[in-house]
Amino acid sequence: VTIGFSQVGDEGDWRPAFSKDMQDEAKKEGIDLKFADAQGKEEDQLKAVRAFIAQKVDAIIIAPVVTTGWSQVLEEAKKAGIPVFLADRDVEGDKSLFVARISADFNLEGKLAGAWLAQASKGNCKIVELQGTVGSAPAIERKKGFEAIISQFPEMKIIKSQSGNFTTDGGKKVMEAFIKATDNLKGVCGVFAHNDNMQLGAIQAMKEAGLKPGKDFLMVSVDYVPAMKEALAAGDANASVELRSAIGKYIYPVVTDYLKDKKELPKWIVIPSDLHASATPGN
Amino acid sequence: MKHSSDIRPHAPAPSRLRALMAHRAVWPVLALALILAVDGMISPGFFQIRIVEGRLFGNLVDILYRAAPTALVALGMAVVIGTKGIDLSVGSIVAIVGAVITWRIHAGDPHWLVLVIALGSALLCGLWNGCLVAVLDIQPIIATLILMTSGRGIGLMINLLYGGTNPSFTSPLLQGLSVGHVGLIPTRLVLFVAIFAALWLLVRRTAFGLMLESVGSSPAAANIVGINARLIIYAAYLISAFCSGWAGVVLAADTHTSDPVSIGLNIELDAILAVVIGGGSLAGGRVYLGMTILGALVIQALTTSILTSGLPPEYNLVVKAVVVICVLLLQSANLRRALTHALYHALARTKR
Amino acid sequence: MNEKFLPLLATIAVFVAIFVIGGLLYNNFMSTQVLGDILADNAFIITAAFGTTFVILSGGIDLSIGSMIGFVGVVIANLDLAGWHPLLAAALMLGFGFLFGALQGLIIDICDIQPFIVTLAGLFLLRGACFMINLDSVPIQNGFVGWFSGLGIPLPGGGVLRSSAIVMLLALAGGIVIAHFTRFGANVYAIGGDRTSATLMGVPVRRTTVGIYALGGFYSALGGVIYAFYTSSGYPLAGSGAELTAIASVVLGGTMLTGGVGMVAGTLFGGMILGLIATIIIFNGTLNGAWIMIVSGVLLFVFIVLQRSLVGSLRMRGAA
Amino acid sequence: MAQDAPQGRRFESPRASFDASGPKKPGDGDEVGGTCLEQTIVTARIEMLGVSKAFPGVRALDGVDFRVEAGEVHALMGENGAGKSTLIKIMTGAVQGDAGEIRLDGQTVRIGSTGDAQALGIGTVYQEVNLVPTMSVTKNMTLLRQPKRFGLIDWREARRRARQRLERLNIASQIDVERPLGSYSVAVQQLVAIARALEDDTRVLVLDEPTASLDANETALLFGIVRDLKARGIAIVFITHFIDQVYAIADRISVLRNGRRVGSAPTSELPPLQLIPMMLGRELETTERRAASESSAIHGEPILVAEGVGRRRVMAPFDLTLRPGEVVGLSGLLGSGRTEVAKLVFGAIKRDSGKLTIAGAEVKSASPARSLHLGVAYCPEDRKAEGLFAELSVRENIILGLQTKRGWLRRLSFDAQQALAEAMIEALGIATPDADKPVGQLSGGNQQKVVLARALTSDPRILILDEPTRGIDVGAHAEIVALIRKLCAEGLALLVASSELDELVAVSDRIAVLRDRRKVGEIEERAIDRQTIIDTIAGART
Ligand SMILES: Nc1ncnc2c1ncn2[C@@H]1O[C@H](COP(=O)(O)OP(=O)(O)OP(=O)(O)O)[C@@H](O)[C@H]1O
Ligand SMILES: Nc1ncnc2c1ncn2[C@@H]1O[C@H](COP(=O)(O)OP(=O)(O)OP(=O)(O)O)[C@@H](O)[C@H]1O
Ligand SMILES: [Mg+2]
Ligand SMILES: [Mg+2]
Repeated sequence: VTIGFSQVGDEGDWRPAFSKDMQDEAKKEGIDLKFADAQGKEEDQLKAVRAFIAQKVDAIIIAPVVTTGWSQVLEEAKKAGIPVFLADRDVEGDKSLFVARISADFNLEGKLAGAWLAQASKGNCKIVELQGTVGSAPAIERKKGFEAIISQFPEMKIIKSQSGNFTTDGGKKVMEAFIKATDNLKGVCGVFAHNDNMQLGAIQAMKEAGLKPGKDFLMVSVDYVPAMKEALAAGDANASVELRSAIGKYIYPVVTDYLKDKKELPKWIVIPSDLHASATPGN
Repeated sequence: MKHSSDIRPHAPAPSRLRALMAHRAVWPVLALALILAVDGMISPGFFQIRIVEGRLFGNLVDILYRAAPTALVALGMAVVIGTKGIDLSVGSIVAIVGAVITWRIHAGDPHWLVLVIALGSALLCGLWNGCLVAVLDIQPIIATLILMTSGRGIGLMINLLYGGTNPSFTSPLLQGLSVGHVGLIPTRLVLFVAIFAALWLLVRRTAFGLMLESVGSSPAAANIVGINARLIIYAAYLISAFCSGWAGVVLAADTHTSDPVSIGLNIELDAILAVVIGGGSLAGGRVYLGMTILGALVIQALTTSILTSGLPPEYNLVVKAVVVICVLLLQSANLRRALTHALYHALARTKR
Repeated sequence: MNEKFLPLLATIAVFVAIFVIGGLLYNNFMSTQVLGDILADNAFIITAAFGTTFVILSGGIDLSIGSMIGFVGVVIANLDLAGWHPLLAAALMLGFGFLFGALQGLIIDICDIQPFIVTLAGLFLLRGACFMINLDSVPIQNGFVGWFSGLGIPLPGGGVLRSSAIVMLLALAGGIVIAHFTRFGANVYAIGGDRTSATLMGVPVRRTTVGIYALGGFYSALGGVIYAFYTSSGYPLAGSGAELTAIASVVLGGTMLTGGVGMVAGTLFGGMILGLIATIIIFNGTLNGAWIMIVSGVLLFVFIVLQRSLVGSLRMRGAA
Repeated sequence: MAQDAPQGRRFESPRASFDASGPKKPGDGDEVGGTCLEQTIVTARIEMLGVSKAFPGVRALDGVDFRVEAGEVHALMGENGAGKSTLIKIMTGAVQGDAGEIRLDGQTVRIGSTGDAQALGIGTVYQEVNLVPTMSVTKNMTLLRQPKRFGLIDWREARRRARQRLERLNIASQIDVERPLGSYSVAVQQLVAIARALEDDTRVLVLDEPTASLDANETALLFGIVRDLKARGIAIVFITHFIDQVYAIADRISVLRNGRRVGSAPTSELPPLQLIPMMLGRELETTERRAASESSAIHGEPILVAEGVGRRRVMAPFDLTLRPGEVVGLSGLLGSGRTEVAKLVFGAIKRDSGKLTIAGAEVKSASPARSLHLGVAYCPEDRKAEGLFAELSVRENIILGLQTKRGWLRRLSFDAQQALAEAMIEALGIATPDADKPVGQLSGGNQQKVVLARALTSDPRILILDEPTRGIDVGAHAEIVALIRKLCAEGLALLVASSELDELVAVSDRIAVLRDRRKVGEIEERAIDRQTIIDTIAGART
């Protein structure tokens, strides 16, 4: 079978790992994968899907850059009789245009992080937040999820929040500024970063300022990339919500099965995202 | 047909010259002062400088510290712009250098060698750009756009050479160059001053600067005079590449990871802005190194103050845009003249 | 044979060549469907690039178009939430684009600040405005948009000439008329060719400059409208980086960044060439992100060199 | 042109102080300008009253009155930097004056832009060719006045009009109106500019050194046209440094000096011997054409030998030798290839045939850089495009020649630069407030002097000058001729391309004559005179 897969891009650690896994799994399963990387651009992704249709692939998997703007092209896919599946992000509008969404849940990730922080800080914590790229879906969703939880706790609030563009470098710069602005994070008890790269940057910045992340500050973020595993082991960070990157093995079977017997599937097949925490510090 | 606006003071040459110099510097300085003043108001402790972990620590230090890479790139950019060119590929060069460093360290080369290789690879990029512009004479924006688009890809490829996505490294030497400090002073500042001094000597104490400016002013005429315009342009792109390369070393060692997609993102825009705020003209013909640094400081001061201000991130760009516009309007002598001009005509009309 | 057409011919030749090569490499490539898709998918950038062509012809540059595209979309979508009819919103934004461009032009001319910088500020400003209006991407519910973006003239061989492409072609026609058959157009070429001379010849430089950037703003706003309708949504990050693509299209189309030389029609094919590059890469389908960046850079290089050498050889023949 | 011309061009003074020239410094007495202002009997076609203009460090104009009657050719004379161009730029809206008033047919008019001027029927040809090189000849000629059909430009009609205009100067045959203007020589561009200025509704025609790069035939042609425009009652302002041309065409002369009008009189009442002192503020003794005795300075082996040097489609292969102390002239009509010969010898155009030997060493691949180091210097014809670095200061422009020769490592100290610049400014009498003025702001003639100065600073053994005295005033011209001879006496070899026969006759030991981009003959020392040259060019003799 020939499957077209339109990926968002290469940013951070998680995406490339995800792309790589999809390509490797495809080889294993003997699938002819047409891989298209949209460089984070919506328009490139639309081009890709159109091209897949023109190529008459058997199925299309999309990891949408953005949730809107799909109806038109999905219509075309439907006309061409090509089933469409979604990986991670959801799309707005008519759900009948795609077969199923197989993904984790950004919002849930935010919630998990929030919940962990609430529990670790006994519901009393001043938080600084490192947001992802402004306007990007994960940033928006994780923020919403996180806030949904901490809003339950009157003593928990975000006192500073800036965008670190999902990058180590960005996270470090922002944290440096926060450290100055809050006079060495006085009164701050937790740091929530929308991804591990930023958190790792933040950790560097804090160490360079002579602070002890993971000991004096609760550090929670999302992705659970290898570098973060080390940080957790070293006790520099406290918790990271795993966003599985090796999910080819979840996705392809669903697609291939569907191609065999066009059986209706649940619209959303959730890939569990679980939280990994180092021993929570005594406080 | 009387225009008070067109009359300018008659002053003997030297003092007028000095006035001119002053004139060029005064607006960026004013802008910088204003920005800092605002910071001082919104966050009280803004100016305090302490000694933490044996080095100077505080917002003002941060501004210098963070401005260093941008300023470096901007210096190279100023030289290229002096030749009527422009170099969009600086960000990609930073990415490539970062990737090369990480790669070679993983390959176990001695770290001084890694540094050499990294700068070497940057110079290669410079050779490429120079070749496109000087030899194939492709228009600079497009010529450097080519490396801009592919450079980060090359970085990613290098990462993939040995598996890891965004691999990290540890290197006392390189990290020392970036986040280390000699005495109380951050090393990167010391090195920056060294590079600036070298570049300044090259541009102002040899005839290179003059030839550069003549090429930027009129390539045809430069050729007739017997200047090898090609060579000069080549040199300009090499210098730019070297500066970006060094910035790459600093930035990569800063987070000691190779993240080609995002490292030094949009640094070319900040660099160009710095040059222009420093009074450089994209039409070429002049190189102001010192002023360029001033420009870089203005930009970094702005960025730092946005970060410390606690403003929600969705406002960053608007604030940046507004401030930049204001600075430029401040600088524009024409605006002032045009205003007086308009005023004059308004009055004239009312008289009739 | 008039020399000034050579770059255009070269560009077209290159385009055809790639199209054929692609056809030989991949099946289903050389089809009206792919052609139609390329036209439709790149319509918004190419339309914006028409405006950029004027700006570049006058020796200037416009970096604000990417943000303009995003901004227009965001506003239309959010006005849709507020119950406006999309056409009304679109008209409003076209007006806005025109005025915003004019403002940029005014600043450039009065304060004589370099276009690169003024429009760079414009880029920041408009993108920032997108974020301030609404961080989420908003779908346009109004049925009209869906209907409109569905429109199209079927081509022989399964392809469709979509509404977006049609709008673009109309914009092109308009651009050609303005550039080559109005005094304004002639003045643009004059200013681009030699600003001081133009002034001495009596060209109203200020009015023209303002007009040029207004036109640029208008065209990029039109690009934004096309994009918003074609994705029937407004996305605050839409069109980021479009400015460079547009500039590349213009230059590939044979227009000199030094000003005074070039044609609007060339931009169409310049843009299509870039579209082809993307499509070929997707048809290949084995490249990961890294390779995509490298390959598109290399191809850009190859086509520029190809285009120039073609022009060169044609000139030779012409001279001989 | 004007055979009867008085020998205005042949004046020379071995040493003259330039205190008089140079721009007026502030602080000098400010007595009212326009000393001999005539009573207005008939209203003038155009009249400027008390016009003043100051540029940084320079008072370009100081209360100048200037009036031109309808149907009069009014010559505006003055040294380089006297303020001529500035005056007419104010008249035509290109520059805004600080004070003063303009009256057109009696009415006070406000000319805020060149557009206004054209609307008022003032046609202008500025000193530097000011057309757009990238645009076709047609586009240049019809800009802002394109004929329209159904609201759109009708290019066929436009082309027709362009050709028709060029016909009047009967050069339509040499010009393809679709080609970009820039692909034609300065001379051709100059003619196109003139043709453009000749609108039907023109009331005033301003010509700022239109003949600077024309040769006899074109000049004669131009004068023909000027005469019938005059007959049609058009007022014509004519700026030139060719004394004989003034007497050939002008009815009236006004003289500017240091931004003031020092006098104004009918041509008949102002013979050259009064005019020149009036312009320069000093006398100028005559000398005869360089005597054979001086030529004895020519000695020894040829320092430059070109054998069959040429390039396809640019210049047919030619031979040329040049001996130390010798001045070889290049003569020919416009487009004959003088510039090409010069550029081929210098290496600015790559030759594709022939052998070039300089100082005994064969030059395999000639290039400007190479030539420079072999001691060859070149002063280009097209100063705007190939000569000047407009943004750079006078000092930098001057020293670049020497600096390049020294190489980038051995930078001239600032003091050395200043000294060198001052010396040249002094020697060539460049009118500038100081050496740091951007050269683009100098007057045309002074710019030309700067380019010359640069060529001299690299102390060459061979000097190639293409139209060296374009737009240079009589006094300076004499200075330069004197300088050239002095250098020759010291053994410099000189190659001069010029469209000015008198100049060639005055300085040359030998003259190579070109026609249609091939060398058609060489005239030996004794045979040199206007007629021989003209005949050879015409092909009567070889
Ligand atoms: N744009 C300018 N900026 C500053 N100074 C200027 C400018 N234009 C002219 N000047 C000065 O004004 C004076 C008069 O210049 P102008 O061009 O009128 O002389 P001119 O009589 O035309 O000389 P020429 O015969 O060489 O053309 C010169 O000293 C020149 O340096
Ligand atoms: N057809 C052309 N294409 C490109 N450049 C040209 C062309 N004709 C002339 N030129 C350029 O114009 C300049 C003058 O060349 P031209 O043919 O007029 O020789 P010339 O005899 O020196 O004429 P002039 O009397 O103008 O000096 C040279 O630089 C030449 O290269
Ligand atoms: Mg003049
Ligand atoms: Mg010539």
